[in-house]
Amino acid sequence: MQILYFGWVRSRIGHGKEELKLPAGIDTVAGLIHWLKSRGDGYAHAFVDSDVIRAAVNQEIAPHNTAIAEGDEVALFPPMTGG
Amino acid sequence: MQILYFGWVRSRIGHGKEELKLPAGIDTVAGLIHWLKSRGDGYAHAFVDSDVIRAAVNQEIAPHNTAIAEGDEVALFPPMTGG
Amino acid sequence: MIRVQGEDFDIGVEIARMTEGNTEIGALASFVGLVRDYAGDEAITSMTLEHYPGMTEKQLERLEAEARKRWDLQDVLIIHRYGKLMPGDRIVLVVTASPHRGASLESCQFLIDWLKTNAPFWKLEDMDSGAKWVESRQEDFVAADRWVRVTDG
Amino acid sequence: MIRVQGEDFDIGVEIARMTEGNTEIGALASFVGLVRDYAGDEAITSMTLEHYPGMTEKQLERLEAEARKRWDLQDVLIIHRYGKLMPGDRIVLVVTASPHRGASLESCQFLIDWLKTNAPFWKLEDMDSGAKWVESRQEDFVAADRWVRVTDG
Repeated sequence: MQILYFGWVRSRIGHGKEELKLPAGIDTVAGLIHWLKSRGDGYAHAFVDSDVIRAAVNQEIAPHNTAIAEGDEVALFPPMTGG
Repeated sequence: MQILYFGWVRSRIGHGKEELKLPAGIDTVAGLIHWLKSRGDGYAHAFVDSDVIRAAVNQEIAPHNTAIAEGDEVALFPPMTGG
Repeated sequence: MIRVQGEDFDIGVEIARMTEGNTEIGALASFVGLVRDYAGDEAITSMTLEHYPGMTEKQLERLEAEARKRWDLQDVLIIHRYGKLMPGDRIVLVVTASPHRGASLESCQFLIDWLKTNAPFWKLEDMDSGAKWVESRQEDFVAADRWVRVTDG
Repeated sequence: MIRVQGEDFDIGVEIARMTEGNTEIGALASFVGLVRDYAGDEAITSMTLEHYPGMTEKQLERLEAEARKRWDLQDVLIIHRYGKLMPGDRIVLVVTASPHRGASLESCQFLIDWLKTNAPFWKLEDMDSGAKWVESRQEDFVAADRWVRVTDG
């Protein structure tokens, strides 16, 4: 599964993209975020307040209860500041 | 007194500007319009519905009861269509 | 700044002039009015804009001052053309600059709404069937009235 | 049309391109967002816009389609830049063309309000004290929410 990070989520984690094998039992955006938290200090810092984290699954805005599966492109980022 | 006409007021009267000596007893915009009506068919046509006529006295929008005097510049015109 | 002129204007140049050397501007709203090719069912061959020289400038200056009073604006530009124009020609340009997008867009709307009913211009449309003065529209007065404040005067 | 690009744009050229050969357009509203030189009390030396290639284009296309559905528009242009920009640089351009001024101004406001909270861009401001991510503002969500229709979905 390809995971992308943007904004301060990316800068806290230290990289903007990674290829991950989804662990058994992780099948939603919320589950993914919870699992990522345990992967190190950068991750823990990025997702310390998971409520503010926005997600996109296959480039579509997706709430945290959205189902995810191998092959999906998941992006995690702070609220957008376009315009 | 200088009188200016614009829009269809001007085209009905046939000219856009004239120098007039204000007759005795005419001391408001409404009085001027009423008097002008009697000056010929073009004037009568221009001021047939005097309610829609807008006026400016010395280049300031002025209601029909505005006082006028010799030396004033009075303009009479249809509603503006700027922009 | 206000300009009443027969010549066309270049929006890019005007906007660049406004923002060059002023890096405090965050938002720039603009409006361009153009001569449309049809009035109802009939094709327009040209449009002639008559105006009241002297009063036009006064009204536009007053309008700019009012916008600056109501909103936090760094710059205002109003250009209004007169004379004979062809379909597709630009008639009017309004540009407002502000630190904030809300102020720039709202004041731009205010200015164009007020120009419609308070700038001493009259439009004559030339068509195959003859020339016809454009009539003021009730909805333009309604749009302008939105901006009249109860506290005015 | 939407464009996501690193390069600057010329508003005059873009608007001329839109109106050339379309004499049905009566009203053109546009909005330009620029990099301001200050964030609060601190001077900004540059701003870097990060975005989500692929998703950005999708979101902007969806936004354009939504505006065309809601208003009578003859043309829509959204240009959004990314990369490193300096104070005074243009960030975003929105242009809407319509037969009517109300539709052009309102849709322009809609587009810029939605871009703020729905276009996957993130802004990093460089200052003497270090780089800082621009935080989303509550008022931007409120502005975008104005356009959410009860009938949506």
